[in-house]
Amino acid sequence: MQFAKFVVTRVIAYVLVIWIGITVVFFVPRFMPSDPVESMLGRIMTRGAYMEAEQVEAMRATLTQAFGLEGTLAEQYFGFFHRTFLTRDFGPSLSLFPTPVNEVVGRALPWTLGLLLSSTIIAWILGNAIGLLAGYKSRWLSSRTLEVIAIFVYPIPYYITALILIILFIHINPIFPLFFSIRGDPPSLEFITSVIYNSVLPAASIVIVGFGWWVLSMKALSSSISEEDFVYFAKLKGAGEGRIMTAYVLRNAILPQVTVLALQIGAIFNGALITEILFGYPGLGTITYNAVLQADYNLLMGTISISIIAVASSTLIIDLLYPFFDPRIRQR
Amino acid sequence: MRKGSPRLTIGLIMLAAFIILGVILPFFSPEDPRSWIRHPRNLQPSAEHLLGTTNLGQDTFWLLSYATQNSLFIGLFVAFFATLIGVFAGLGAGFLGGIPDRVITLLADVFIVVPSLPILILMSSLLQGRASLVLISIILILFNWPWPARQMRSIALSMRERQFVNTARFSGSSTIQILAEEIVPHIFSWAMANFVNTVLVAIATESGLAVIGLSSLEEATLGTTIYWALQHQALLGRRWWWIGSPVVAIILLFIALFLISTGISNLSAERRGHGDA
Amino acid sequence: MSENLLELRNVSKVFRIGGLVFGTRLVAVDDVSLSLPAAEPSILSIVGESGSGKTTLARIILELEHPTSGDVLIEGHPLFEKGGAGLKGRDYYRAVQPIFQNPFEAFSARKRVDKYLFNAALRLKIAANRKEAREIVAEVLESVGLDLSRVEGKYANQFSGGELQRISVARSLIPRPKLIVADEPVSMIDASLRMNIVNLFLELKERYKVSFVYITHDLSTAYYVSDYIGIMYRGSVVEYGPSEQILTDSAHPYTELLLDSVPTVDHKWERQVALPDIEIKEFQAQACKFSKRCKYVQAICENTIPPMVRMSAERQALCYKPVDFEPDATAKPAGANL
Amino acid sequence: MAMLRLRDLKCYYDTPRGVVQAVDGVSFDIQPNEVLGIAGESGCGKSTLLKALYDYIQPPLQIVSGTYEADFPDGKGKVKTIGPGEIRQHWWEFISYIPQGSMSVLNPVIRIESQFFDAVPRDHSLRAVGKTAIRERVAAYLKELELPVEVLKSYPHQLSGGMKQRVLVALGTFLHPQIVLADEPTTALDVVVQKGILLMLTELQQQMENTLVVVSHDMGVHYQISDRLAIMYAGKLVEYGPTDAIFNNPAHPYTQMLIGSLPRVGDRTQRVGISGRPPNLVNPPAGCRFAARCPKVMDHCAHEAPALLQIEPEHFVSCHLYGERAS
Amino acid sequence: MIRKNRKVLLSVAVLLAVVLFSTALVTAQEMTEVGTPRATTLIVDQLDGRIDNPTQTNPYQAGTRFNQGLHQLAYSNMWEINTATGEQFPGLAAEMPEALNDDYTSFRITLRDNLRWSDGEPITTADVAFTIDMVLGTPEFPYSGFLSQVVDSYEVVDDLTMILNTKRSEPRLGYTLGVHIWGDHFRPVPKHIWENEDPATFQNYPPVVSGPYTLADVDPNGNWFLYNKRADWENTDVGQIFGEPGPEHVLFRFYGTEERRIIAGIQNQLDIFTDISPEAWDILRDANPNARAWHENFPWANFDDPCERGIVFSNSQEPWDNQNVRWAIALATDIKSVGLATFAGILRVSPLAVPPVQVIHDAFHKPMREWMTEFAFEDGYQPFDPNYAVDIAAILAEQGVEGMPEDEEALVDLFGVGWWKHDPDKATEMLQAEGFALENGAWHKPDGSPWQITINSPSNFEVQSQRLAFAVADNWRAFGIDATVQQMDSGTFWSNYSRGEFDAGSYWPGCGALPDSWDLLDAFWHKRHIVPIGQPAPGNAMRYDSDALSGILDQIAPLPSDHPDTIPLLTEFEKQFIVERPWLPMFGTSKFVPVITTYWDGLPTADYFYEGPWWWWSLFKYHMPFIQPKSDG
Repeated sequence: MQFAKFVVTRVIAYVLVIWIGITVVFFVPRFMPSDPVESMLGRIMTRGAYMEAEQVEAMRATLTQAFGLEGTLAEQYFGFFHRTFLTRDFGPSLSLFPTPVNEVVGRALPWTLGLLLSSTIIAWILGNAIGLLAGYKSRWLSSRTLEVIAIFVYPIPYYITALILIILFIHINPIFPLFFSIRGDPPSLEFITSVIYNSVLPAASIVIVGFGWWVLSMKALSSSISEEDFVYFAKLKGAGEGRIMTAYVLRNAILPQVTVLALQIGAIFNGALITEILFGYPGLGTITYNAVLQADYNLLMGTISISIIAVASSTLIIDLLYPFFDPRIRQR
Repeated sequence: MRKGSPRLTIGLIMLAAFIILGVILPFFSPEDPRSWIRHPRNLQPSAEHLLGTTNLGQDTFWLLSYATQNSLFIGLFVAFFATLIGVFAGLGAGFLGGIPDRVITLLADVFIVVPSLPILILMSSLLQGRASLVLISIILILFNWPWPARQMRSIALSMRERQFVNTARFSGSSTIQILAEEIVPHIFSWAMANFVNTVLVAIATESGLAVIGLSSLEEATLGTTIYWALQHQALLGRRWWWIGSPVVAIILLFIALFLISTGISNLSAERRGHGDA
Repeated sequence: MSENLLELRNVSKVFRIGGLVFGTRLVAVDDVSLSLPAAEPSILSIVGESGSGKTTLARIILELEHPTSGDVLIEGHPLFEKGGAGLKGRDYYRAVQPIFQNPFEAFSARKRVDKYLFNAALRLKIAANRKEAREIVAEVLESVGLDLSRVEGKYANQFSGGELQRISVARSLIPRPKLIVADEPVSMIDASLRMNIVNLFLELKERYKVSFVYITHDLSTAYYVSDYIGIMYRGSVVEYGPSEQILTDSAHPYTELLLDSVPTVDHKWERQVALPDIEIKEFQAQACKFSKRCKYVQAICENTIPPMVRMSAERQALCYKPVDFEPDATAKPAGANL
Repeated sequence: MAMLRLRDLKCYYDTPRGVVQAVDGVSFDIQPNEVLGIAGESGCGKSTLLKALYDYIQPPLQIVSGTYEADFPDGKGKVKTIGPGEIRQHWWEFISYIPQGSMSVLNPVIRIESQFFDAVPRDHSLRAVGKTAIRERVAAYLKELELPVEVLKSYPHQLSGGMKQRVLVALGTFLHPQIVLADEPTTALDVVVQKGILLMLTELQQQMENTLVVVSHDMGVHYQISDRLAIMYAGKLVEYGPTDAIFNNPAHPYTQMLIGSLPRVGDRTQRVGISGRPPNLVNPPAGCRFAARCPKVMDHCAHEAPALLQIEPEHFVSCHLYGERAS
Repeated sequence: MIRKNRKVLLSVAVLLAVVLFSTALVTAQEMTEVGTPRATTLIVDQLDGRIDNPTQTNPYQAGTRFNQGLHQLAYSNMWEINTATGEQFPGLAAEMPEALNDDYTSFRITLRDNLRWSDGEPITTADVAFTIDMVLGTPEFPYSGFLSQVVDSYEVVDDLTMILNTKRSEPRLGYTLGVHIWGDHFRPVPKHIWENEDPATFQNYPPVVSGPYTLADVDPNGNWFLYNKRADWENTDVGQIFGEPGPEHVLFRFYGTEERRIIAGIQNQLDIFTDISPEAWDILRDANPNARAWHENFPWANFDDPCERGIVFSNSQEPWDNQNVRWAIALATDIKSVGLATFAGILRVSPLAVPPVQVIHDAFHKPMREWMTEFAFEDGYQPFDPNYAVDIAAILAEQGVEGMPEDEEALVDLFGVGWWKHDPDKATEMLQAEGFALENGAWHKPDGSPWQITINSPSNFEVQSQRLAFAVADNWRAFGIDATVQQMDSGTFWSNYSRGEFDAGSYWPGCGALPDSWDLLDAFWHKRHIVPIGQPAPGNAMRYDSDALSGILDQIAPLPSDHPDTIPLLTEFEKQFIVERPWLPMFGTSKFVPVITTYWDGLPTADYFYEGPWWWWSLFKYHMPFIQPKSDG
């Protein structure tokens, strides 16, 4: 009963968030001073191709038309929404014309999602596990040590970790590949191992920084839950330490962590973006960055819309899954 | 729990060092450390140049001091306004309810869900590279107020039900007086912790933006210092004092702020009486 | 002006629980009409188990909750009438004051307790200046057996529950209210100390001519202090009248059950258990809400909602038993009071 | 022969503010097949005493001195004497615990059923027969207690406070322990529910012929169910004896005041509560700990601690009033 | 506990496995990651970074990228350039275009015999004609507009000969339809493939090409592009002119940020670099003994990049419309400190409107040195400082730089003919004469407002211009002008330029690879291109309106490159340019384009100069026959 209402309001909020987000994203670049046509012309001309004035004009007209930047802003806006949600087509990329944005984004999205998903889950599990130990077994030397490590690791910005990893494992001790190259075709073992091999460092830089937060928050949660009456009573019941830690402390402490995970997705995505740029990882981050540098409206719209939809959707999914973790919401 | 105060003390001492470095020392700087080729390039640290010089002939120590100033400015500016706006928006949403609540909550959700970095990249570009520190800060405020707002809203909702608010009301206190005397003392330490955390986030985001070359690169911030060092291959060139000093400064600053943040929340937990059996 | 200090007119409060689609209505307070005469200061106890709606009723009287229908009148001034000339703001706070269940909740942990007392004196314009306020505060504290010098400058956690509750009582006395609504004021306090607070009510009633609405689930203290008792069950006042009569000659089977359950030290219990069923069903029943547990139950109780039966000028009960299960004898509708 | 013997037991908490002498030299015996009530206001050490009885001594709580032993039938017809550290090996089958605050002692996110399993000791014979068998046994037991079997599949939030407390009673008696400790089992419950649960407890006690120890601050509850009553004040046992004897002839001024303050329906005579507050247990007064609040206080009460004296058969009191008389 | 320890053990084991596995990969590295033998694969740095549309190889679509090897190896052009000699030569064409009339509107074009497409079909004039028709008939192509301005009609004579009629006089048709810098957009495509496709949407992957290499494989993520040598290399222009290309495979690869490229070089995973910073070169040089820059010793860099760098003024706006202000600011600039800050002094100065690349330096800079030294203002002040080369060499020597030549001639060859004096006093005098005022160390404009200059600079896509902007701003601030640098992404940077919406900027309107750079000078400076500020300019974005300069350009326009008057007239242009000072060229661009010689011989250097080191130009394919696998000895 409650759940139906919860789902409905959550989905409405989801749609509104995406709509507002995408609207903002549509208008911001339209007010950008850089003009994709000029950008393209500039690129052609700096390469030294000489053109007469009329020739430049002719080329400019051709480009404007080809990029579909005609019509009023409102027409472009409605056209964009129509395309995005009815035909799910973001049009051609401007800087990669006529390659469709869908193709470019489609190629990058799995990489970003994969990186984000795996590193987020690893960081979350690792951080919560250590945090649980640190909170429940706060007298142990090992759990205290891990907590201190987390405190020092937590504030290190993503890019610094990324750079340190590059220096350590690519330069000084070249264990991981310098060159992002994937071998084999998608289902093969070769493909999978090469994806893992190539993704270890970017993922590690996100995990290293990400898990610190989970350690600290989980530690706080589990140490306060350890003081709850039901944990005390579980001890009186003679339940084993492992059982108390998992079924009593963890099961309760994990709930807020799930909620926070949903909220943090956006922030983790930001980190992944910088990591991608630094590691030359073929995800949305680098594409977005290139699109901004080349004033590629369509591609920008594509990557950012997809980012917003992806982040909002993962948030929605976590929120909708939440009741399965928490019986109090499920059954009320 | 008792470790709360040493944490806070260490954090405050560290922060004080940064404030001396970033707020007081720049006034004594013998030069504008941003200008190039003032000194021989790539000197090792010495009595004259405490942290050596950069490949651009700048004194790294004074550069660091300027950078700390700007980074602290960004952090404090963003944290102050984000916390302020967040607290008021959240309290407003929680106490007013109805339409204002829905609007504020929705806006907060939008800014939490929409990934900020693409928008920041876009805005930096929108501002024609004229992304001054103030403008970057304003954008950061935009993306950082929803966190305190969300939290404040739920605090406000629970506060609304707290009996001592009713006691105050029946003692003739007006809404403003209730806000000031009953609510604010309860959220103060929380808001402080949030403030400190936001300082951290703001500095990190600005420097992240700087590292990919999208901040205000003529200004010296910890991030742009790293950017220039990277551009000049200080990393592979092992000019550690150049690349290292801003990185170490960021980490230490973060640890200082983190210690203060957790110290404050521990301390307030202790004050609330969670300290005893 | 008005002969009733407090009057509840057909007060109902409906909460929605659950969602938009499948949500249910919960009638927390179901058409309650009561009155407390103004002539003499008196203590009215509202007795019921948890979920009976007694706290909601108290919150409505305190304007902390808006009734779904009906109105509350203080000395004839309606509180909730739209656009009416009811008691508002300071006038209301001067007339009605609360005492809450948990004294540690009633005072902020981050504010000195005496501030509340001084604020009440100054902000409700009882005292013109700080000096006067000091006198007033000292007096009310003295009247609850405390000394201002021992209270001043301290925070809530520096007092015991009993002491703090007495400060809470003292605070409510500052504006010299006509009515104090005390919501379970002793339930958080050790049994051995409860009597101190309860006795205080009796004393203050005389000394300050103040009336009390005393919300409790404890029949024994209710009987000890009250002039009138209302018994609530699942949102309805099932029996109402002078406390003596109600407890010595209860009309409603539920009152009987309550009385029987008090762990007295007079006689030992008979071994019988009658525990309540799932609550929601009873709230929604189109029948006597107590019929499932009533040992006198008859067919009529299970298919009609019983009316309010008046046994005497001051006594009424929501039950067919006093009229021998004759629906015809109950022509007089509920709620038409004096 | 008493089945549980306490001799001069001292249990202190070691806290940053000092050592809290929560249970300070308590001696008494608990007999088989009876209901023992422990009364006293909050902070008098009755919950700590219960912890000690349950052999749940964890830092910062520690047994400072005294002895505590119990007779444990080992199942082969022999009786073994066990003490602290051994009693906990036989939780739930020998001694069980019904906690106070049923609202918060159940884990909100797992089913009642699983919480039942956790209380079956790992070496208990039931474990060997498997979960399904345990589940059936539990269901059968609930039926016996006239509780709906569905509660096993429920989560705590789906049950009313009374139902939760009844589940806890079922949990505490499921393995038919020799001793059942109930810590304020009915606080925060309504009178009707309270009565139901108390009657359920005593009925079970009579069926199983074991010993039920009930801690409560409500003398009315003790009057209704206990056979024997221990009155505690500030970590000390001040009076101990058969319930009827105590109610008929309360010896200690504190007991007298506790009983005297009880309101009775139908009696509106003035009742006086006990004023003042109990002493700080970090630094308790040297003499009688009740001296500061005692209406019959004498000069030497303040610096001379009274001993526990027998004033009538099985009725003990710790008060100088009687010390003098006896001497 | 045990269970937990087991988990720890397991994760350690997994980690170890990953480490071992990856070390194994690294050590087993006699193959490249793309599966070709390392010894026969030339690995080239990918200039444009990652290519997000790797399979879009249709050469006429707007978003197609070329610098990942496509035009370097796969597409041949009609006419190419030799940057060593400064001459054009025929590529696909057999001869340079032969003008059939005096108006230069009709030309005979002949193709080399025995050229074949990579699928074995012969390349004929039918393909060229088809390409012209196809481009003209596809208005979606940006190049379509350009070509339609050029081609009037054509006539196919036979398989190897055709007549091309142009719409207007084209004395430099080799420039128009061939390469004179970087590459050219006119790339003939195979008719037999394209005639069945819609050219506007045709992906053209994998492309059938005319060049000596075929595109064999691409990374779907655009990180690498593998090219294989054609078995029939004899049927390509490269094969016919220079013989068999050396490398079996050429791999264009994107490594990411500069530090990763350097690490790649250190690990011998990259043979040819495009453009790195001098600091990066220092590191590479120290870490890999086989690393070789253009010069074996100082200054290492190649100075022959075809565009020089400097500061551009928005000349139609005050105060830049004042010639004396422009001169004053030149004299306020300390070129040595700018050079040191920009690229540690590893730069060749240029006071002229054409870059100091070797052939142009010989044709203009050095011959004009004496004239410049003598050049004086009306008041007799001589602004030129011919001693720059000697002075900067002394400074560098003081900083410990070794291996510099001793004599002045060689130093001038290296560091340039000289630049304008750093004379703040003269600058102050000139500005004050124009009504500017120096108050409290800060300059104010004649209207009393503080003089603020904003210098637009590329963000990080052009390092030298970026650093130059900062260095100049620093210099001007020291002089008392409130100068700031505004970094911009390329889109913003160029559209601001084109719209004239800038104050000053680190742009580069001074390009040329051949002595005859009329076409570029005309585009940059002829007044007929001027449009109002706010509108995108087709040329002359500085909006510099000079009758004198435009007049000289008009005189050169009808003359072909080899006409005897061309060079003297261009020299005349340069002199007038110095007088008017419309922009402030400073340095030829230094390119650090090192190579790693671990696997290869014959990579071009200053000592082995058969072509410039422009791996991202279409002329790269002509390097191939010179580059050979290192012999085992």
